[in-house]
Amino acid sequence: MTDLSLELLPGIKLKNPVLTASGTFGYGSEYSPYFDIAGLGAIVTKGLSLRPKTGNPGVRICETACGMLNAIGLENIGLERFLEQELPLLRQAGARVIVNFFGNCLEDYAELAARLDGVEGITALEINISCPNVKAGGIQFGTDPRAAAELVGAVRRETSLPLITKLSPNVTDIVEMARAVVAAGSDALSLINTLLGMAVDLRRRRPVLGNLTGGLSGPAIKPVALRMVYQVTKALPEVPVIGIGGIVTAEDALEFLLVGARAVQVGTASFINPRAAAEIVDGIGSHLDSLGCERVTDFIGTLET
Amino acid sequence: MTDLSLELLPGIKLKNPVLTASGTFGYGSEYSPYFDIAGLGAIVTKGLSLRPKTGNPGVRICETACGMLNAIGLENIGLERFLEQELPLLRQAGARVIVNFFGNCLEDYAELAARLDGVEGITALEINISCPNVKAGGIQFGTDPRAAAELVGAVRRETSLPLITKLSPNVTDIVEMARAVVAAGSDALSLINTLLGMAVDLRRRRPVLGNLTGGLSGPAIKPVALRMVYQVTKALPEVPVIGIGGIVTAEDALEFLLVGARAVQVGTASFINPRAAAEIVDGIGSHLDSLGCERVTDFIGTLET
Amino acid sequence: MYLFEAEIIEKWQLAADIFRLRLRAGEEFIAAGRPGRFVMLAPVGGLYDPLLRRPFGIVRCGDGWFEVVIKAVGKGSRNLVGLPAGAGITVHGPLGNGWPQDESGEQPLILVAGGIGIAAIAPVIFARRAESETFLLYGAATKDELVLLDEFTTHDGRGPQIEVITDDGSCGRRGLVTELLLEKLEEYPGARVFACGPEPMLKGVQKVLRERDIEGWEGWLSLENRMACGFGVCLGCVQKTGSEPETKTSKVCTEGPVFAAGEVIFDD
Amino acid sequence: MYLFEAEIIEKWQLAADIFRLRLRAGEEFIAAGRPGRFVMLAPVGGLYDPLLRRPFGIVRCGDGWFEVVIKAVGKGSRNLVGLPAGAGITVHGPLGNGWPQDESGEQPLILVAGGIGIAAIAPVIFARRAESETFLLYGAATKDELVLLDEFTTHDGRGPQIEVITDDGSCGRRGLVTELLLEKLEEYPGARVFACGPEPMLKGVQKVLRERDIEGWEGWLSLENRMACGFGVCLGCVQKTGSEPETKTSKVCTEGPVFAAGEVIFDD
Ligand SMILES: Cc1cc2nc3c(=O)[nH]c(=O)nc-3n(C[C@H](O)[C@H](O)[C@H](O)COP(=O)(O)OP(=O)(O)OC[C@H]3O[C@@H](n4cnc5c(N)ncnc54)[C@H](O)[C@@H]3O)c2cc1C
Ligand SMILES: Cc1cc2nc3c(=O)[nH]c(=O)nc-3n(C[C@H](O)[C@H](O)[C@H](O)COP(=O)(O)OP(=O)(O)OC[C@H]3O[C@@H](n4cnc5c(N)ncnc54)[C@H](O)[C@@H]3O)c2cc1C
Ligand SMILES: Cc1cc2nc3c(=O)[nH]c(=O)nc-3n(C[C@H](O)[C@H](O)[C@H](O)COP(=O)(O)O)c2cc1C
Ligand SMILES: Cc1cc2nc3c(=O)[nH]c(=O)nc-3n(C[C@H](O)[C@H](O)[C@H](O)COP(=O)(O)O)c2cc1C
Ligand code: FES
Ligand code: FES
Repeated sequence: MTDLSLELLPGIKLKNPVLTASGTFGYGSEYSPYFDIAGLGAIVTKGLSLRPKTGNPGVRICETACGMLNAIGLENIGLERFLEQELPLLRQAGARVIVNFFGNCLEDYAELAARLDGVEGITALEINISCPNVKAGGIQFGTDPRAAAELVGAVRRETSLPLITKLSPNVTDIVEMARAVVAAGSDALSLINTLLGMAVDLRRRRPVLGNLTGGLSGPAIKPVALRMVYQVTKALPEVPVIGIGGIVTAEDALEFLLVGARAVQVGTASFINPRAAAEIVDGIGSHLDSLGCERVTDFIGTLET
Repeated sequence: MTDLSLELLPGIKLKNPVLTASGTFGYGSEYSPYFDIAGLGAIVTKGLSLRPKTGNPGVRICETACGMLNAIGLENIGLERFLEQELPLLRQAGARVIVNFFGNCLEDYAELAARLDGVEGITALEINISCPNVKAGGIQFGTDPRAAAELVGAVRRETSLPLITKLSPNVTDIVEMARAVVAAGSDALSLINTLLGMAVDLRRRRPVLGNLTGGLSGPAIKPVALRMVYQVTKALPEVPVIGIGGIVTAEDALEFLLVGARAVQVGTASFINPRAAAEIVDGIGSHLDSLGCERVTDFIGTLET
Repeated sequence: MYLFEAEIIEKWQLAADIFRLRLRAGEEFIAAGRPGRFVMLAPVGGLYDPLLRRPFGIVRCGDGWFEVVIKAVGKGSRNLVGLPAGAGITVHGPLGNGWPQDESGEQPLILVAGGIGIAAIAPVIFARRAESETFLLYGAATKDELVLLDEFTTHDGRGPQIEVITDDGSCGRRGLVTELLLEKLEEYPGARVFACGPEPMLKGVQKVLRERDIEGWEGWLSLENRMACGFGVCLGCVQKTGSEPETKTSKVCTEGPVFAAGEVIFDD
Repeated sequence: MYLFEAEIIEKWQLAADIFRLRLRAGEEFIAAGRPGRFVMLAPVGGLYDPLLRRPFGIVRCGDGWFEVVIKAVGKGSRNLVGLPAGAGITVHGPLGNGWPQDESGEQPLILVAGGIGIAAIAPVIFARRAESETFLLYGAATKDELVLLDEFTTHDGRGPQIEVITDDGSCGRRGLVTELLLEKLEEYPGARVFACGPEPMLKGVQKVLRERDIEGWEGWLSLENRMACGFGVCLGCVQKTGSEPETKTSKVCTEGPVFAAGEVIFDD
């Protein structure tokens, strides 16, 4: 039996490299009827903001070719209810918890990080930088290396928890973004978040989504995600990278590990098959077994080029 | 009957807004057995370089979810054979010809533009800026607004033909790129070129493509393409934009027109259905007819937001 | 909640683009499939177009099977109805809350169905055939789109009283189903109302009920918002609910699809 | 070149993952479908996964139909063989050059097939049954993967002389088909050779022929490079050809799939 456990970061040992992607796994408990969520590497929660957020009005999701657009608008229950209601449930279920969070401005991010610091039962923070900075005219933190680094630095100062920065793929140079946030104190990276897309309702002559544009996820984006993970792990081999984007099967996950991801997150696939993440854990195990691979870590990054 | 004809640029009248995408329509004559290519708005030829180019070794194409990756490596017959062999055939077939071209450095681009200038039977030039500048350490012209503007400026000085710049989607800010090349003298824009992607052969533990990465095209990228066309036409309403990316049906083409594209190009779809472009012309006609639309130009850009 | 692969036992074409599929399922699934609940369906096969599951009401259950009635409107539904008998469909469900259960069975019940909304209404009819005073008000664009009508009445004549109305007058009266509802409520002012159909119809029903002005309204609407997951994790299906200024967003998949008519706040 | 929608008239399972599909086609298509040419197939339906057509050899033609033999290896082929009889497939073809035609029919012909490569070899057998001295050397991983064997000989006993070899010795000798070729060429040094199979086999055949050292080699290989378009426009299928230093890239779809064995330059 291949040993699937690994250290994502020094001292942070995971049972296996399969995580769930933020915004696609609720707060975890929704999946308990389908499998034991303690069996996953970790649960990354729905993006959390300081205060509850109602999200976008109008149509929020729409299918595209082998993908989907979402414009949920980061609806979430807010920090307090999360700590009171959801975190205890996750801990009770025995899950490792990574908290994904975001803000409207640097100060919000920093405050959240400070308030999550030291909370028991949180393994790491994942900072979603694909948000507009409301205080700076709506320019995205996630597409400007300077803004991103400043943000990550501010958060870094507020927390002793391991910090994972989730990168936006809507950039010219993903490696530049990666370098910037690592230099600012990010311990690890997850990529990719959704590609910015749009869909049109021809009959109504309107955008399908209430929000006009939305985030593209699912198998359609896997080639872009694989490429970016490859570029970043190649340029920054010492930085742990979590691969995300269009992972549906164990084979998909293995491809990300092969190009250098230390772990993966399963997103959209969990909507279609609630057991997807668990099946991917099993599938990785049996594939590596059949290769005679002793440890999953022996497989990671072994792409021949 | 809706009048499908339109002026793409002042003085450049097309029968209809349906063009073929460079690299997916050969030099046009390959499609003559399937339909009358003179019935299209224009044929955009396979990217042309000064000298013939053999392209990449190894596997060059690979299917991905609702898309494909290609790493053809811009194989082409070179300027001379094009002018001697292919252009006469296209003219004989009565097709309107837009020549797509590229180089390895600014000087190559400029020389090509100069040599194509004044050649009879060429309606416009489409400059593919998604190429590495070999003389400047391989940095892509197409992802740096300054480099792109310089390139377009140099080409502009060499030709009196209408100049269309084809933009790469692998950038943070497509509007910035659009502004830069328009300021440098581009008359129109086509977007998008392919997204940079990668595929992995899990069994062989190697990249599928000989070239490691390739360009993602097909329905998978349509949401990204629509979004970028929308952003650019919104920001630069006076600049004609040709929409490209995942167009398979007349409905797809109409969506691009709706968000503001003055014309569209059909790419990957022509591989699957050689008659795709012709069927899209017909489909646009009957859709607009059924809406009681007199001119296709009345439909363009009428998305309600 | 179950997640399983089901064989299409049989398939019937009910109208030009409406099909009934009978799917194999286990006892526990069927026991949980009460009227108004739904399933998320996708063909077996591992292809990614269509990508997401699609929601359909559980129309009828039997021994080892249940049925869905699917109108082919886009690629997901077209793909499902194109599968032959014998093919496999993966089923996720039963999901959602279902219609409120009528403990007594004594209050008159008016069922309002618009178009394929009949799929959500039908299971109530099958469950209530033994009881009295059920009225089905069924509207459709045209005669050919009225489906299942011959199954609502048992061989010995039990079943709802049915009134039909079509946009083109090809069957029943010409007009909208809300007209029938208004009339019926005059006759049975204390009746409960269940409605499912296109949003404009539901708005009409809500208006009629609002004007009736009875405490609690005694009306329920089954919504059909777009869904990505069907079990409460994507937040894609939310509906504005409550009453101003105390509004919130509710997940149609888990808090619905059936809502008290007074709770739903439609966009204008 | 035709582009049309064809019904699957009948479907046979030949091995665990190998199917024969008979497709309806018109006379002109059939007249053009000479041995070694191929078609690009995709299911009817407008879904985009799989996206591209897949190439398959024209195995046999009849009155109003032709047949393909498909081994399910990935999603494209799996999807096609999963279609039931009666379903539609869009056909683009016949494409490619086909095997060189034997004007006289008198020269001995050695056919070498590896695995599903038999699909490219079979039409030569069907076309040549009337003629003498055809030898089929057929290799496969295992007995169960040998297909079509019972069809190569007519009721009155005409057909090629067949020798079989398998990797595991489950049928015929244990070994590689190139061994059989070496032996047969000793017996018939002037024979022409047609081969189709996995790349390692084709390389082996090329080596054997190269060592034979006859002017012009008298051997042909049918290649199966990945294809996006099949008709010469994508440049995805190219193969290095010629001989160093005079090499070029050839499109397998239009200049092939059949190449003179000496022309093909395989990667090492
Ligand atoms: C709880 C629930 C129960 C349902 N029960 C049934 C049923 O029993 N039988 C049945 O035939 N249908 C039912 N529906 C509707 C059915 O799910 C949709 O028709 C189907 O998902 C459409 O998918 P598609 O891919 O075929 O269409 P698409 O290609 O996705 O869309 C086709 C057209 O319908 C529109 N559309 C798609 N989904 C929605 C939506 N949810 N709301 C408004 N417009 C939409 C699109 O804009 C487009 O114009 C139900 C829906 C829900 C939420
Ligand atoms: C001219 C021609 C004629 C052919 N005739 C037949 C035939 O008659 N019967 C038949 O069964 N097959 C034939 N093939 C092969 C057949 O086209 C492929 O098996 C099929 O396209 C694979 O598609 P897929 O989606 O099922 O597999 P994919 O999912 O695309 O691939 C499955 C596996 O096969 C590999 N692969 C896919 N395509 C190729 C390729 N072209 N070369 C090398 N490896 C590849 C992939 O790397 C992967 O490991 C022919 C191919 C060509 C070019
Ligand atoms: C409905 C939905 C909601 C999402 N919400 C968040 C979020 O709150 N925070 C975040 O960082 N990413 C969010 N994402 C992005 C995913 O975590 C993931 O990066 C993306 O979907 C790509 O992975 P996939 O292709 O496997 O879905 C969301 C994605 C979807 C589809
Ligand atoms: C095989 C292939 C070759 C291409 N070659 C070129 C090229 O030579 N020059 C160019 O500007 N674009 C080239 N493209 C990009 C297309 O013109 C088009 O921008 C892209 O494929 C997106 O459109 P689609 O999704 O409709 O295919 C090529 C695309 C493909 C698939
Ligand atoms: S459909 Fe996903 S939350 Fe309701
Ligand atoms: S397959 Fe496209 S050129 Fe040969």
